[in-house]
Order: sequence, then C-alpha cells, then structure tokens
Amino acid sequence: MITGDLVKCSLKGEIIEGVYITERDGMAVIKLGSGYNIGIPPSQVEYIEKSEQIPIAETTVIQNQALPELAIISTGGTIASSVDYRTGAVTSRSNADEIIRAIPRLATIGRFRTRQPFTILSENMKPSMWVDLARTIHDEIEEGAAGVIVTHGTDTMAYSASAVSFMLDTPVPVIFVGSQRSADRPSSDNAMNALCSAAVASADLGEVGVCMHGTVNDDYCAVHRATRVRKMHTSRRDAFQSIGASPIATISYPELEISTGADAIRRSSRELALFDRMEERCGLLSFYPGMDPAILEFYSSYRGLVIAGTGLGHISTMLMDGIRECISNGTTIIMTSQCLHGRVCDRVYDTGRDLLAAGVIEGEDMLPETALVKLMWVLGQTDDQEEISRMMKENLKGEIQRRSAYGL
Amino acid sequence: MITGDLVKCSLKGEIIEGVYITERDGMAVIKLGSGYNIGIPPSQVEYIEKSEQIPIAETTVIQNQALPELAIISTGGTIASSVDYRTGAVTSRSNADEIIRAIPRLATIGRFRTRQPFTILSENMKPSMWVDLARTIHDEIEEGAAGVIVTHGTDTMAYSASAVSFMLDTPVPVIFVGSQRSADRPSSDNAMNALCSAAVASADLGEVGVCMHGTVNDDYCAVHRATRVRKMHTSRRDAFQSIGASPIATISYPELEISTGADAIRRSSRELALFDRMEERCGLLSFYPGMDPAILEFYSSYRGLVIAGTGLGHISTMLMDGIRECISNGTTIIMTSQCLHGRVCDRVYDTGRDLLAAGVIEGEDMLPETALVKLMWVLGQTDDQEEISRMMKENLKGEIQRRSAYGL
Amino acid sequence: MDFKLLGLKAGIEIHQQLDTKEKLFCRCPTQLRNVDERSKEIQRYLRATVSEMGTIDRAAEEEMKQMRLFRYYAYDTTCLVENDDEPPTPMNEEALEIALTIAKLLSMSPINQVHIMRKMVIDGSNTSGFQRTALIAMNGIIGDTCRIESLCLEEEAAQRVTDETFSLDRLGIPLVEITTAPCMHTPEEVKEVAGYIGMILRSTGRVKRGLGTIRQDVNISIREGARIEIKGVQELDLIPEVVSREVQRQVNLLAIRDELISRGAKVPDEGLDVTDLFRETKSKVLRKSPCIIAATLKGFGGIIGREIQPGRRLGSEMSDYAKKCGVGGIFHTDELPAYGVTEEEVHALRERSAAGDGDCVVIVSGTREQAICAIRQVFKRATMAFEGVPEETRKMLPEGSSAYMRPLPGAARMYPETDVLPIGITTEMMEEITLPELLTERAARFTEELGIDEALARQIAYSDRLPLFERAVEAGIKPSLAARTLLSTMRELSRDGVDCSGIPDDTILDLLSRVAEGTVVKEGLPDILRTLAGGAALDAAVTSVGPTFSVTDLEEIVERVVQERGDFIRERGKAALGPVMGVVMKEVRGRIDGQIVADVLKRSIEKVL
Amino acid sequence: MDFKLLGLKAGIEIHQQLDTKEKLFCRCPTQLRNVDERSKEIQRYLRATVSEMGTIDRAAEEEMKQMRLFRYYAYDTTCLVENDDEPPTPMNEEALEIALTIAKLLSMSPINQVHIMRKMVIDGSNTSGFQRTALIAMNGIIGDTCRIESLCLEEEAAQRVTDETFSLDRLGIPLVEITTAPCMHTPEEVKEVAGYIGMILRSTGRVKRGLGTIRQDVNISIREGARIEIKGVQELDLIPEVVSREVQRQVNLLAIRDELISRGAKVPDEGLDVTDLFRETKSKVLRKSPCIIAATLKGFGGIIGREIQPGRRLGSEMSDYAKKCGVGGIFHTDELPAYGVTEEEVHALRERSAAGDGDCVVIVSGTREQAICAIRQVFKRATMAFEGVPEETRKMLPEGSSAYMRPLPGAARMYPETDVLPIGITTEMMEEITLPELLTERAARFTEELGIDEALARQIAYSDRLPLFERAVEAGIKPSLAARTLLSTMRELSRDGVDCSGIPDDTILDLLSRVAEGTVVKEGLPDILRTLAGGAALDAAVTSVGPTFSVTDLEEIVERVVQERGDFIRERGKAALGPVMGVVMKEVRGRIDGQIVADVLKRSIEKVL
Repeated sequence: MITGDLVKCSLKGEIIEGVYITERDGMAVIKLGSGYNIGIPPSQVEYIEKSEQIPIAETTVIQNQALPELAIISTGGTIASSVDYRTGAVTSRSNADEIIRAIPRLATIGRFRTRQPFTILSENMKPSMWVDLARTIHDEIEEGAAGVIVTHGTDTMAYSASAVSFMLDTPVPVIFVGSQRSADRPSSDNAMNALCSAAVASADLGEVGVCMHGTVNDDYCAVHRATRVRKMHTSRRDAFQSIGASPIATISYPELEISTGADAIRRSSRELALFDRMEERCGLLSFYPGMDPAILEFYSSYRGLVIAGTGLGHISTMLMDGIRECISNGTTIIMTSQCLHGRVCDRVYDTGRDLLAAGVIEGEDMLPETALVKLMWVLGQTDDQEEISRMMKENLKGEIQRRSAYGL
Repeated sequence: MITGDLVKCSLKGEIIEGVYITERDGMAVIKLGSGYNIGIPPSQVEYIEKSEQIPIAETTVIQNQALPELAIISTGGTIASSVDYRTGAVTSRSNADEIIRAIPRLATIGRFRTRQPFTILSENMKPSMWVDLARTIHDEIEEGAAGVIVTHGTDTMAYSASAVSFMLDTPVPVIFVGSQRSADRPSSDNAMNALCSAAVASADLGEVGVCMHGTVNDDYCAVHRATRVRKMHTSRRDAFQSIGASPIATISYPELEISTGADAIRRSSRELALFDRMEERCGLLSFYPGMDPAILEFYSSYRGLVIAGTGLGHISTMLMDGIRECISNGTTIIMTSQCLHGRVCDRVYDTGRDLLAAGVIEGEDMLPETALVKLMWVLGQTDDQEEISRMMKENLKGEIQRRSAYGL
Repeated sequence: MDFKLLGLKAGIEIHQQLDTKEKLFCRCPTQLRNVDERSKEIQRYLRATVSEMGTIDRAAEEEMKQMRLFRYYAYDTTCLVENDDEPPTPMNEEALEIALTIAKLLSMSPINQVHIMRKMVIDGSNTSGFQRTALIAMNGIIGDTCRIESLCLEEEAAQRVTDETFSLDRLGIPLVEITTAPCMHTPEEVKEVAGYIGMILRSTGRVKRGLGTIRQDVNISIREGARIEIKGVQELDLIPEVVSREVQRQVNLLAIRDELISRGAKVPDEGLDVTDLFRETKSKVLRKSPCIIAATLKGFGGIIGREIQPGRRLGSEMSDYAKKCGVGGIFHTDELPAYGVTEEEVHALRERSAAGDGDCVVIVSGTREQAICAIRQVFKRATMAFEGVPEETRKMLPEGSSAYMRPLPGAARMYPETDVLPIGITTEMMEEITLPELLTERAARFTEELGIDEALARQIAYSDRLPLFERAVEAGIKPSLAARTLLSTMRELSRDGVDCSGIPDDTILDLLSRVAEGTVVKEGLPDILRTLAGGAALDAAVTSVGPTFSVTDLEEIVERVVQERGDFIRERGKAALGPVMGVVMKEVRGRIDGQIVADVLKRSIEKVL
Repeated sequence: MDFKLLGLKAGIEIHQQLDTKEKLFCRCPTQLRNVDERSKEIQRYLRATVSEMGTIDRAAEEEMKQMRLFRYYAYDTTCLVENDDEPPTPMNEEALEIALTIAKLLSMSPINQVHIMRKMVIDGSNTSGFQRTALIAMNGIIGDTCRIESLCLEEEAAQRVTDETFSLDRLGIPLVEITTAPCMHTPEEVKEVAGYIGMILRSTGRVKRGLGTIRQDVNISIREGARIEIKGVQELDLIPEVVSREVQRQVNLLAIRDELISRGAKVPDEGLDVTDLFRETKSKVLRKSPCIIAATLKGFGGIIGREIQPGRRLGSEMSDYAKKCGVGGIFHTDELPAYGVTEEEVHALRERSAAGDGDCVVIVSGTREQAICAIRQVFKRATMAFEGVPEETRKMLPEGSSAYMRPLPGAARMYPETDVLPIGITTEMMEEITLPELLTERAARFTEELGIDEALARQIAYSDRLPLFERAVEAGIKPSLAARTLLSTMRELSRDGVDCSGIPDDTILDLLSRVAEGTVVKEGLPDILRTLAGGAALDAAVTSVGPTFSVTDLEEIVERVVQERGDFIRERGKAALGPVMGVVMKEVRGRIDGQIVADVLKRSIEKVL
C-alpha cells in the first residue's frame, strides 16, 4: 500500500473505510472520512483501490511590474513551508508564485523572483553554505534586486545573517526572515514576518538585518542588525532580540509602516562587494567551572577559538597553559562573555591581565556567536597577526559598539 | 627596597620624596606625598629609610546577642575585600569584626560568625570546592545558624549556588551574595547587597538564593532562586537575573523590608540533609554551525554531557553518530537550549525526534549551566540509567518549571 | 408531526469537560478565572491556511471574510502553550485514562495508536487557529438500538468574552466528545440517549460539573433534507423542542424548494447600487449607509418572508449569511414598508429593480465592499433554497429555534498535530481500568443499603453533591438528613435566590456533623446555609442564627409558658399540647429540634395535670 | 595691606577642559546637554570607604554626615561608564597627547610611567565616588620665578543640577589640572600667572572654550596662617580680590585666636536642650523645630559676630560647619535679638545657659540627631579658632569672599585605579609632539604679517573666534574686516543683548565672503548678524535686512535726489556733497558701502555743476 490508497479496515468486526497514509511504529496510519487519523495493526488493513488524484487548483499569479523587484532566497525553514494535510509532511514553498499564493498581499509590495541555493533544516547549516548564500545574494543584487529577502530556519538564522553581514557589503536591504510557529497553522507568524520583511526589503536601508515579531502580539516586526541579534527564546514569536542595541527598524502591522532607527545604514551607503573567504577551523568554547584543560588540545590545531568566559571575560587559571600553548601554535583566541550583555574587560582582574599578556584578544561587547563568525571571516581575509587583532577589535558591521548605551 | 620604604628620586634634577610601592613593567612605582603614584626608572630611586608602621586603629565590635545568629561563609570575591591604598592590592575581609567594621549596620541585623573554607577568584571555582562549601554550610546550619550568607565572586556564583542547592536540603535561608563593583569604591554595591542578604538570611525563607541588586539603582535587591539565576551582564549591578521565573524575594533599601514571592520555600519546610557526591566528569557543549563532530570523541569517556543546542534543542545531524556513540558508551546526554529562555522540545522537528530516539534527555526549561551542575549531582547520586533520566526530568530544586509563565 | 414518516434521523454529540488536575496539552490547572484577574493580554490575527489540495476548508473560509484582530486574556494560571508560543506537552495521561474509562463503560473499541489531529478553527476561540483532538475509541453500544460512533479527546476552546475577545483560562481543558450514530428517530429518544450518556459520564466521578461543562450538539436530518448540526444545546429538556423545530424547518424548506422550482424562480448574477434612493429615508441605518445594493430575486415574492420555524423566515437565513460580511442584516420587500422605509421608497425600489409582483427585492447596506460581499452571500443562500436544506452548522436560539453559524466543516480542516507523538493503547492498559459504579446502580444501592426512597436516591446519585453525600454518610451522618439537606433544603433556598454552590463541601460536612452531634438543630439549617451562602464562616453563621439552645434553656421556657397558661391546660388536658406547643415554638423555632420541644412540653403538661 | 610683610604665599590650580572627541575613560562624546534631553535617571548612595590605615579621609568623612541619595541624569550621549556600571576604557590617547603638549609648552618633565589614581569624592559629583586622575608631568617653569609643580590629567565631575541631582553629560570630559608652586606673593601676580597659563592652554587650540570650561582654584596662606584652597574662581579679574579678602580673613582669624587665648575662652563639651524656651517664639524656624540645642562658648562674646571678611563673620564659618548636618545654620547671641527672637527669649536663653557677659550662646535647631551633630560641628570649629586658621577647601562667593566647603583632602583619599593599566611615556612620544604657536607669538605675527594693530591682534589671538579668523584670512577676507566683525561688531551686539555665539562659524565665513565679493555691504553686517543670532538662515537674514543693492540702483536714487536738490547744489557747489550725502544715506544705509555712495554722488554733483 502506498500513501493515498483507499483501504478498509476492521475494528472489532466493524468495517471502516479510509485512506492509507503511512506506517508508524509498526502501525498502519489510516485517515478516516471524518479527517481523523488512527493507527491500527497492518494486518487489519485491506487494500481497495488507488485514490483519485484531484489536481491542485492553482490561481494564476500576476506580478505588478511597477513595484520594486525583490529577490527571495529560500534556504528552508518553516517560514515558507506547507503541510501535506494527509501525511503531515512539511514541504517548502520556493517559487514566487507559490509564495504569493500563500501570502497574496506580498504582490502589493514588490515583484518577486526566487532562488533556492539549498534547502536544509537550519541546525544543519555550515560555514560553506554561508558562502554559497552570500554569493547568491551578491548575484541577485548585482542583477538589480532592490532588496533581498532570505527565508531561513530560525535556529541558526542569527549566525547566517551575521556571516553574510561580514562577507557582503550591500547597498540594499538584505533581510533574513523566519517563523517561530509553523506556516501550516492559522496563527503562524510567517505571513506577518514575510510581509514586514518585504516592506523593509524595499525600504531605505542598506545593511543585513533579521526581521521577526517585535512582541508576542501581531502588532509590529523588528529588524535587528545581523551582528547584534540573538535567538533568546526557544519558541516565542519575539524570540529574536537585539542585544545591547536597539533594532534598526520596526514595521507596524497590518499597516506595514516603517520606522527606521537613527543609526540604521541607509540604502546605497555602501558599494556592493563580496569577500567570501571563511576559515572554517574556528571554534566556540563556553567555559564552566571544572572544565578539563585538556579540551584546549582539541582546539590547538584550530586557526581561531572564541571563548565565552565568565563575567568580564575570565576562565580558570588552570586553562592558562593550554591558552598559551594554543596561541603559540598560531591559534587566535578571542575572549567574549557568556553573560551575553555587557563588555569584556580583561584589565580589571589578574586573571584577565594574564589572558591579555598571553595574547588573548578582548572581544569588546561582541556576542560570542558573532565573534565566532567574525573570526572565521577575518581569518579568511588575512594571515597577519596584527591585522587579525586590529580587525577583531574594530567595529566592521555593527558587531562592536564603542559605547555601552544604558537602557538597552 | 620593599613596599613602604621611604625613598627619594630625582626627576630631571629635582629631588622628590615618596614611598616605594612596587615594581611594575620595569619601573619603580613611587607614591608621592600628594597621593599620586608615578613609575620611574629604578635607577633614579634612592633608599632613605624604613617607613614608620602606623598601627591600624580598630574600633571594638560588640555584637547584639539578642539578634539571630547568622553565618557568613566567605569564599573570596570583591564583596568583602578591601584595597591597600598604597599598593592597590586587594585583600579579603573574612572575620566578623572586620566585616562589621566595614559595614556597621550589619550589627543591627544579626550576630555573625564566619568561616572561610577557601579564598579564590570565582573563575577558579571547581566542583570539589562546591562540595567543601556545601559541607561548611551544612555544618553551620547544624550548629544552629538561623541563616547562612555566602560571599562569592560573581563570575561563577550562579553555578556554585545551584550546586549547593542540589547538594543541600536546607531549613534556613542560604544566601549567596557578591558585588559587581569592587568594595573599595564609595559606589560599591557591596554594602547594600550585604545588608539585604543579611536581612533575607534572617527572614522566613528556606532555600538557596542569590541576593544582588534588582536594578541599577540603590533601591532594592532581588533574591533569585539558585537554579534559575544567571549572570546576564558583565558589569552592571543588576547583572543577575532570574530566567523564566520571578525572584523569590525582594528587599527594599535602605529600609530592608522584605517581600517574599508566593512560590518561595518557607523556613523549616525541609529537614536539613546533605547529599554531597558530585560526578566531575561532566561537560557542557554549546553547539554552533560548523562544529566538528570530532569534539564528541573528547566527551565520549565522560559520564555526562549537557548540550546547549539551537532553538528547541537541536544540533546538526552531522553530530548524530557521535551522540549515539557517547550514549552507547554510557554518557548521559541532556539537551538544553542556547536561547536560555523557553523550553526544549525535541518532539517538533525530525532532528529532535532523532535525538530522543538516540536516548538524549530533554532538559525542559533548565538553564544549560544549571543542567550541567544538576547532571554532576544526579550522576553522583545514582548509576541507574532510568533513575538518572527520571531525576533529570523531575523538578528537584526549582530548576525545572512545569509551566512556562508568560510575562517573565 | 409523524417523525417516523418524515424519516427523522438524529444523532448527538456530547462534549463533556474532564475534571483533571492539568490541561490536555500543558500543565496549567483546569481552573476557570474571573476576567478581572487577567494579568496580560495578547493580540493576534488568524488566517486560514491552504490545504495540500489547494482548497481552504469552507468553514474556515467563511470565518475569513473579515480580517479580525483577536484579543486574549492571559492569567497566572495560563502559560505559553495557551498563548500558542510553546509546543504542547505530551497528552495528559490522566485525561486519556478518563477517556478510556468512558470508552470502556460504553463498550467501545479503543484505537491501537491514537493520533492527535489539528482541527482548523479560526473563529478566534483557539489561539493556534486549530483545536487539538484525537479519536480514542469507536463503535460503542447504547441501549438496544443505538450505536456510539466515536469518542474523541479534545482540548476545550477559549471562552468568548466579547466579540473578538477571548479568555484563555478555559482553553485546553480536556473534553471528551461522544458522537452517536444517527440512530434516534423521535425527539424524546434523543433526550433519553443524551441523558443516559450524561449519566455514564458523571458515573466516573471525574468530569467537571456545573454550567457550561457539558454541551450537547444535535445532528438532525429528515428524508430529502440535509444533515444539520445544532450547537450549544445546554439543557436536556430543550432537546425535543430543538429537534422538532428543526424538522419543521426542513419540512418548510423542502416546500419552498418545490414552490421555487414550480414558479421558475431565479437568482440574479449582480446587484444594483441604489444608495441614492435612500438619501432622505427615515430609516437611520439606510440613510447613514455609504452604499446600498439591491437585487431582485425573481419568483421569491412572499417566500423570503415566510416563516420556516417560530420567529425565523427564509429572510433570517439570508440575513445570517450576509452578516458574515460585517453588515447588520438585510431588508427585503416581503417585510417592507417597515423600519422607517416608506411605501414610496419601496415603490421606487421595486421600479428601479424592475421587480414584478411575484418577485422579492433584497437590499443590503454598508461600505461598498461589505455590501457587495453581503449581496453575494444572499445570492448564495437563495441558490441553496433550490436544493432544499443546505448542510449547516447552526446555533441554538433561546427558545429552541436556530440560526446559521457556518457550513458543516469538511475533513480538509483536519491534519496531524506534528508536535505531539502518537500514543499506543494496549490491551493491558484497557484491562487495568476499573470501571466505576454507574449512577443508576448507585441509586439502587442507596435505596437498598441506606433505605432512601427511590426518587431521592436517584436525585442524590445524579446530583453535583454526590461526593459530599457519600462523605457525609461515611462520616456517620444520617443518610436522610444528608440527602434532604443537600437536595430539598438547598433547592428550596435556590428558589429563594440563595445560591449555596459556593459553600465548600467541608463546611457543609462540618455543619451536618454538628447537627448529628446535637450542637446545631436541623431546623436551623436553612438559615445557617443562607448565612453561609452570604460568605460567613461556619461559627459565625451558627451563632448569628441563634445561640445554641440547651434542653435546660428549653425547660425554663416551657415551664414559664405552662405556668402562664395553667388554667387553659387544666381546662383542656392533654389536648392543650398542640396549642401550647405553638406558643413555645414561636420562641424556639430553628434553635432546637421540634421533637425535643414536644417531649419536654408533654412532660411539663403532665406535671401540671 | 603689605602682602610681602604678611608673608602671602599663593599658588593656583587651573582646571581646563580639553576639546577631545571622546571622554577620558569612555568613548562618549564630550558634549554638554540640556537636562530636558535626559533619557534615564539612576539613583545611588555613596559611602566613604576605610583605607588600609583604618582611617577615612577627612574630606570624605565630612560628606558622609548624612546618608544622601544622589540622582543622576543620563543621556543618549552617556554610557554605562558614567553610570559606574562598566569598567573604564584605557585612557583617551588624544587627551594624553594634548596634556603632554601642554606639559612640553610649560617645559615640564613627563612621568615615565603614568599611573591612573582614584581620588575619593563622595559629594555625589562622581557616580563612582572617586575622580580618576593621573600625574602626567612635573616641574615646569613659568616666567622667571615661578614653578609649575604638576600637571594632571583628570576626568571632569558631573554637573550639579540641584542639591542631590547631577547631570552625567559633563562627567568624564578630560581636564588638565595645572598646579603652580606657592610662588606668588601679591594678588596681581596671581592674576598674571593665571592669565599666562590660560594663554598657553588656549595656544594648543585643543581646549574647550566658553563658560565653565576653565576654573581657577587659588591656594593662599600667610605667615602663621594656613593653606586655604578657594575653589571655583572663574573670572581672572576677580582673582586679586579673592586673594586679598582671604588674606584679610586669615589676619582677622589670627587676631581672634590671640584674643580668645588672652580671654581664656573655652569651648564646652556638651549642649543643652532648650527646645521648650522657644515653644511660643515668633521665629518660625525655631517654633517648628523638633529640637533646639544651645551651648555657651565662654569668652566668645562679641567674637562670633565679628566680621572677618566682607559679609562673613566667625559665626558664618561655624554655620558652614553646622550645615553639614543638614541644619539651616546657627543662631548666636552676638546677633540676637533678631529674626523674630525677642529680647526676653535671649534673656531666658542666657540665663538657662548660665552665660556671662563675655560669653556667646549658640543655638542650633532641627531633628534631635541633626541638632546634636550640628552643635558638635560648632564646637569643632570653635576649637579650631584657638589654632587660628584651619586648613580648608573653600568656595568663592560672588563678590570674592568665601565659604567653607570641606577640610583639605589628604593623601588618604588617593589610591590606584586598578581598572586602567599604567601608560609609559617615552622620549620618542615627547619628541614627536609639535608645539603650537603661542597666542602671544601669533598676535605678534598678526601685527607683522596682516598689519593689524597690536591691541586688536592680541584680542583676536586670544578670542574664541581665533580659528574662524584664521580660516577667514585664509579664505582671502581682509584681516581687518574679519577682526572687526568677530571682535568689535560682535562685542557691540553683545552689549545690546544679542548673543552671536550660536551662529555657526561656516555661516559667518560665508557672510564675510559675501562682503568680500560685494554682494553684501559691510554696513549691513550688524543687522544681518542680529537676524542670524535670532536663528535665521543666511540667505533669509541677508534678504530681510534689505535687498541686494547694485550701483545702478544707487545711481538712480542719487540722480533723483540730485535733481530734486539741483538748486541747493548749484548754490553750494561741491560743499553740497555732505548734506546731500546725508539724504541719500538715509535711503541706502546698510545696503551699500558708504564709500561707493560718496563716489557716485560726487560724480553726479559734478555733472550738475
């Protein structure tokens, strides 16, 4: 039997008809006429006939040529997915017509073309894919896209956005968008997030951002700077938060009115350029009490290591020898803080001063994850130790804030 | 020359007298009569004589025997430190008289006795020290302390408090307190934190908490449940935050009025008991895109591993083989989320379901750091895999919340 | 009406909330809250999602005609799951066990592997836009002829506070939905079956009691009619009326069908803007309306205004359809002139619409968009009239008639809940379930063991206070006292407007024990309960009704009264007991048992004689 | 007064804000803000910390007498460092370079390794409770006889808004503190040295200008007197007055000392509660006071009321000390009866206090705690009177007298700033510094190169508009026009109450260029500047003052005027030029250069003649 076959099954003598869906944990899953699925022993299921294939009725999509051309690059994730109502399987909508059919109001904001460099669950994202993604975005902008929307699973969206931010100098908005609740549910945040991201992709912005719900209400979306954003909740719609910085824009819903922050980078401020080398042999290590110093041996062959230390950027003195060993082996080590908020300062306590003396670079107020992505990128750009150190300490794409504003 | 020697030094012919402090980066550091320190080449410094040792004038401290007896256990950290105004060296105040002399109002709250199991920078804290600390606290309570105050460096205070929380069933408040700004400065948060912690240590509470500034103002302190607290800022006074939970109490300042939360555990709710075995071979691994699966080999000999996965608790499928290998080697693996807020749910996506099938245990809404400490403790209590799994999923000391309240 | 002749087939769906500690897919308590206690609000839109078939479920589509912002009240007893901001937990095992118990009581076959489904509901009552539901068991038996089709375990929807505002406290409370086959053929039969199932449910002792915790939906069709689901029938006694009115409606609709066909009636394709006709009208609604659209329904004259059910006309049905577009309703010439619309205006309207005598002109008003949407809905319903009875979900109106809610939902709105793993139901699980004593059995036992008469025993067994009754009897209180207090006394108080439902069981038990101990007399119970219902504590209530009154106290009064009336007593002899008793009772009523008074007085009179 | 005879020794400390892009220990701009622009507030207590020596610095202790809650205004231009919620950054290199430049200009020796210190200040003006300061250089030379002791680089304190409220915008702006040796011996000399150092500072072109950006503190002592630091002398011209009034104060205090000793005066140990004496007094302050404490100072009669400086008595000094306890001041019998206190009350007070004729009774009022604290402060200051002059930090009062602030701080309040690493100053760093042209040299150059007279050249060189002047000259504008506009014109406008300081340099430069190009006439400058100061844009200002006026326009007017006055002109001949010029000028003043008018008119008259 295959999915869709009409079957009959007996339940305590009573005969019931249904559609065969799949097998699960040794049971045959049958969809009854009422819509309910039930799992019963396969032995009780009997094949009747193939089901009739009802062709999918598709309305024609006409795009308004007067609107700005926006590129949608889909990489997977729930934002543009749809569910097979019979099996529950989730498939990805990737062509413009499909997307507009799902969210018709998009057609009033722009005309869309789509690219799909790959489709993955975002937890399977790899640095090499970031490079592919950055190249795809670069090509789209080069070919005239007025803005780029990247649909992405939320798990690693902040990492990817940050990576693209370092690799790409963009004159147009590059907006990452995802959804926290699957697109198949009427309450999904996908439509609002997609509409807001389209609105901001055609707005006066010239940098890489992440556009997601600003609150748990369907009231506005926030666009976060790619290098300052972090997924701060496993499931809430407003999981994405700018850390130590304000969002660069907000978009009201359903009005789609955009309000841009004072320090947002405007459209055409930068020339399009791509620097797409990433050094993958970089790691991120979160320190904890009792950490075995031997772990550093694992990283000693790495080109770069970001440590998320405690407090102002500390680790146990037990690790100091390993740190020195790594550095003498040519590993660049960046200190960030597992506190996430606030600035690393290794000049206050002895432990910190020892780290500085050993050659550890203070990561200022960079998020540990952003520091990792940046380190991969910096090590892809240069081998010169002084240049590496200079670039890591310099604010390149908003990842470092020279001042720690109060109230964020 | 030693610290305190009177010296004269010549500065472009001019002779200046001062006190020799130390040598730093090849320079002799001299304190001038004006109080300023300067560093000059040692060759320009000439010894005159030993300085007069002025005996330290100490006022007598009389403790009020009518007040509740509170134990102060100092482990180091800036909270009870004082600075040598000549050298800048920081020393720790550890006996009751010294502490009361520094913060006289303490004497109006309780009478104090002190213990100092060790003095370290908190980043050098180790699980074996947690055990010593828990034993010391246990002894103090057994000997009649009405409350225990543990002074602790802030870097790893949350880890230690959490560890003590698991090891110790306490009928009295066990309050960890630290300070974010060094005690030598007039603006230090140490006095307010210490006073608030003493107030709450004598209050109607019977659990382990962390008492720190509730805001950046000197208006109130919050007491956070040990297993739900995290240092969320490198430097702000209000760095400690309850994650996904309300503080269990607040103490107004300077009034020291205590307001206790509805779910706080009251004094004498639990019998004193100590379970002081911790399994140290446990690790915490924060997943990031591009993580080398080989890292899991490092942990395969561990008894326990907490993973801070992405989103609802995911990692790359590239790591699945390593995970299975670890588990088959007997490593207990707990999944938490690097989002910090929210609950792990590995039933929603395939990656998660694969993890569950491999035997990974969902860490519910536990903080990754708390999950690590709990895992060390649980593995110290039992070898039985089912029991381990049951204990890890059960709320023992407030580390798991069965419901995710909205608004926290 | 001869229902059998009409081919009445009726089935019922019973929705019963379960009394579990926690909700079905989260760990919040199943506790209802006062909206004033809300701590937060959230606001969301819902949108129907397209199924794989490229279609939107017709019920969902109906709800989507307007973009509505829903507001939800959250409480400290609700969590992120109700907010649709956290995946659900695995299904509540307690709820599943209760559902399986019920299934076993109904001799149903459990499903081997239960799959949790999402049923799309976008009227705002579910934050997620769907209701989680699982088919737990099938094929049960009830009585001799009737079959239970299915038992589902579902989550309760959020309670509507006002139009677009919902309260999240109720959302997620476990609910069993028991659906019978359409095996009933008279209105009375429907009521009986509903009553029997209700008894089965309450026999578990683990279902919620009280207003709104059980709801009956009735499915009704007659020959040539269609399946109609009438929702929200809360009172058992109303069921027969609802059923017969629906039969009447279907009969009338079928007659209308025949008449329309024979008249060659016709539904137009388009409406006509007649806004200008009503510029000066006295009808406020029309005068203020930015757009008025009219349409002539050829051959519908007199039919749209025809009553099909008490208080309901074909026009009412059209109006219900039109309201989905946000308009207030429709006007039609079968009822005009009226509502401020004059004869002249009607004339002008008919003229403009080129309506003949046998035609009916319908007008709708609102914004242009609303009006266009509404007139199309009218056309839709008018077209359906040629088919007879459209399949619909309807809601019951207070007297037993019904109004249109939405089309019957199709299977398209049901798809798997991927966040919750399926659950296997094993034979062992079913065998481990111990069946509770049925309430009918229990009533019989009360009669037999406690000597309570059959009617009272049945009342007690079915009452909300049954657990309290059983505790009281266990505590040694006389069954008759307990039964009388919990049933008669409280019912009488209730007729006086005193609501005893808020008095805690423990308090009542304490009070009954005091009566048993003699420190409170049973005559005082009504007054004490009345005081307790007002919020007083037990001790205060007892004291307020009167100080405890000893036999010695009584003897003093009796002695005084007997002395005062010595002559009368001596005159009448023992026959004086009655009249003198009245005098004494005037002073002591409610403070001491009448039997004791009689005894004491009798002795006292005997002494005098 | 013969200052040399009195042994006057004076030194000065000059605090000059540096015009850096960022603050000294954080990366905020050095921008002052209006308090209305604040975005947040924070509230903190400060407490003196005990040094290793077991002592609290006496200045800090003085500030601690009350537990004060300080409130700070934060801005979007301040950060967590100003909030004392983040460790400082390394020292601002730009500020260090300016400081070293100044040091080099003053021929000072830089410190090899600069250590940043914390100077404890708990008056609330520093959120941390200390001011970061570093000794950068020592031993400079000024003139022939005077020595610069030290140059420190410090962070500016927060600006006080009201008593306990401070604004964080100023906190952390870099400041150089230049301290001279006590090498000045007359008030005038002090002013000269201060002026010279100020010139050196401004020569760098990298210091802040304007109100409050430079502050002079003066250190003064006379023989047998004591070192007094008078803070906050902002105007150079006031320095001599301040110095001589302090000398006068010290002379008088020494005389009081001698008299007290010769009288055998005595300070009591304790005060006396006299609250009851003033229950009915007309003095509102006393009547409302919960506690009044009196003390008899034996032998102080007449002395406490004695003037020691214009407007200041010994009593004023005692009052300053008492105010540290939160009381409003003191009363003493040398000035009573007064302030509503009657003769009788004074009598009663003296009697109760057992005060003799030569004694003075002091009373303080407030809460009991405050009053006890205050009377002790009075005793403390009275005891000091036997020593003559106590070492003090004082603040300047408007006319040049001074009031007590706090004791001179000791070295105990200085300890290392462990959050900032020491900085090495190498010979190379010093050599790389290019010294700026001194303003004196520049003035000379202006005279020589630009032909401006010496006085004007000096004015220009010292003026705030110097950079603008230099830009103007570079842009080809006549130096005399630029100098006259920037100095005379603006000064005259300022006298009329027109503040030109808000007009941007670029606007002024543009305006001057238009004058140079002839599209604006220099006669129009005052009016245009006035309009600009009111906030107008340049084009608007130029237009508003009058349309641009061409020579052709002028010629028309001239022709008309000359024709009208043909007879007069012919009568007077060339002598008519003056009177007719007056008539023309009435019409065109401010719109065209007078010289052009004269030329055109002259030619026109010649034509007529």
